[in-house]
Amino acid sequence: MSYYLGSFLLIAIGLYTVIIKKNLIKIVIGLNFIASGVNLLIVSIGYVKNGTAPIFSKIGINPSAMVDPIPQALTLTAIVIDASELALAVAFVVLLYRHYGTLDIKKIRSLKW
Amino acid sequence: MSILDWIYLAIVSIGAVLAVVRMVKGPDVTNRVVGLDVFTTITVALFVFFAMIFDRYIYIDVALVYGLLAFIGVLVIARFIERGF
Amino acid sequence: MIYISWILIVLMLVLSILSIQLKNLIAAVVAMGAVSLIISLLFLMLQAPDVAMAEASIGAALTMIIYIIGIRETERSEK
Amino acid sequence: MIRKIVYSIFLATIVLSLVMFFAAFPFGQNKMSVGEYYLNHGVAQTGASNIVTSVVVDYRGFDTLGEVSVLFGAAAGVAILFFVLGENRRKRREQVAPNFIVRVGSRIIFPFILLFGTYIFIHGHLTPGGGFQGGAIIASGFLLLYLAYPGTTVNRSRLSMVEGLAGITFIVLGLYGLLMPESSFLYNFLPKGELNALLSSGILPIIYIAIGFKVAAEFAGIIDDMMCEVICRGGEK
Repeated sequence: MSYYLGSFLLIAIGLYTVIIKKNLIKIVIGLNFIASGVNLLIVSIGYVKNGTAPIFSKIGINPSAMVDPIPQALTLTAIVIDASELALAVAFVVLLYRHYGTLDIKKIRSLKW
Repeated sequence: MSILDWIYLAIVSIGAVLAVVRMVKGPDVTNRVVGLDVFTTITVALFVFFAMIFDRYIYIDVALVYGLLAFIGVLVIARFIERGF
Repeated sequence: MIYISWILIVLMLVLSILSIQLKNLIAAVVAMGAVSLIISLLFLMLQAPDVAMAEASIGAALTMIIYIIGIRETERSEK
Repeated sequence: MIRKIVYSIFLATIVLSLVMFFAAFPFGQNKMSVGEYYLNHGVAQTGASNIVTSVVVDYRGFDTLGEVSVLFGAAAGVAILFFVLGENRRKRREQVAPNFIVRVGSRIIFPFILLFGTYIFIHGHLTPGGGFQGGAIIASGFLLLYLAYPGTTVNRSRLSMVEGLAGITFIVLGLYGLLMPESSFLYNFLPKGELNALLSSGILPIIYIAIGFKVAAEFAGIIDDMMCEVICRGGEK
């Protein structure tokens, strides 16, 4: 239960950052928080009480006492993709800074709203 | 979990909380970086502890990853602060 | 075990709020590294060692260097 | 001020709807039936003792191929943004050389990081870990080299050759499965072996090793683009 609540609040904090903050690097940090919160939520859906990891490395381990492997497999690749697209986002931020000379999205003319 | 495990867990949790307090309070970046370093070391101990109480010793690989790589993150910020790269 | 998960989640939320409120961007990145560390611990407590190892190996050094290079090329603090 | 209040109400609505939605999925109860099936039959069908590996590489192997392509796209995007669109006219800042401890310590620990990354992706079907994690660890080792010896550069043509060979290995192994009697992409045609042995579970370790090389090469390329942008190549232009 605590995991659900923590991941909801982490997603909310990330959304707050993306909406309210003006600094572009802070916005990228907020996107990273949203991704982490969603990963935590998906893994915690697959948890089974008193379960163990889905690895048959020990003798006499029971498949019914294992957690669900599919959410883990989904998040495993999602984390690596997050890191690479974070690099892409930072590259965009650097180019925007070189073009406009500022990180404030209020001052970047075409992103004004 | 025996009583000894609970004592161990309490001591490690107090250490983690104190490191986070330093990261929240720390007036400068360098204080926060030292807080992160201490927190990483404590967390490696927590990883090994979880491997012990869950009775799956293959979890220790995760602690090895942090023990081998965590100093690189601190080194990045330290080199940046001293105008390294 | 439920107590330690509550402690870790409260620490995670405190560090994430700290990370978005700090004016100095390098300090914000340091706090974000600590959030990634705690999330990796939570993955291990949810019995997902593969995901915990992915988060550890990505979050320990790679995200840190990407953000720091972004800050190096731009500005060090949020005005 | 009014903006903050409006967005706070919006966020509260989102969190509330998430809470109401996830009240239908109680924490720590039963699994989905697909996961149940994979847990019961995964060892017999793929021969890997780590079920997460068999889901990532075998059952959902086609998704992993797409995901590796996304990774390639992101790495290529970083390179394009920095080298084609970017203007390389930033001046060099003054640098402080790394001290003795950092240089010698990184020279000692760098082979161990490479060894550990290799261990992680070779044993991907037995222990936690695999190609993605091992590749990230190896890329972190290259990052350490960049930090300790400024001016280091990796051979980009060799890097792209490693990356291409790894991708070709993945696709050729997948296409070879189409020639088998049960023709399907990524059909596991090698013998399964016995459980918990290093040479077991057919083509899974080979594919994970290929993924490890590919991820390591791509992250090393991203780091090379970002670290080396001015120092190594800025003068040439």
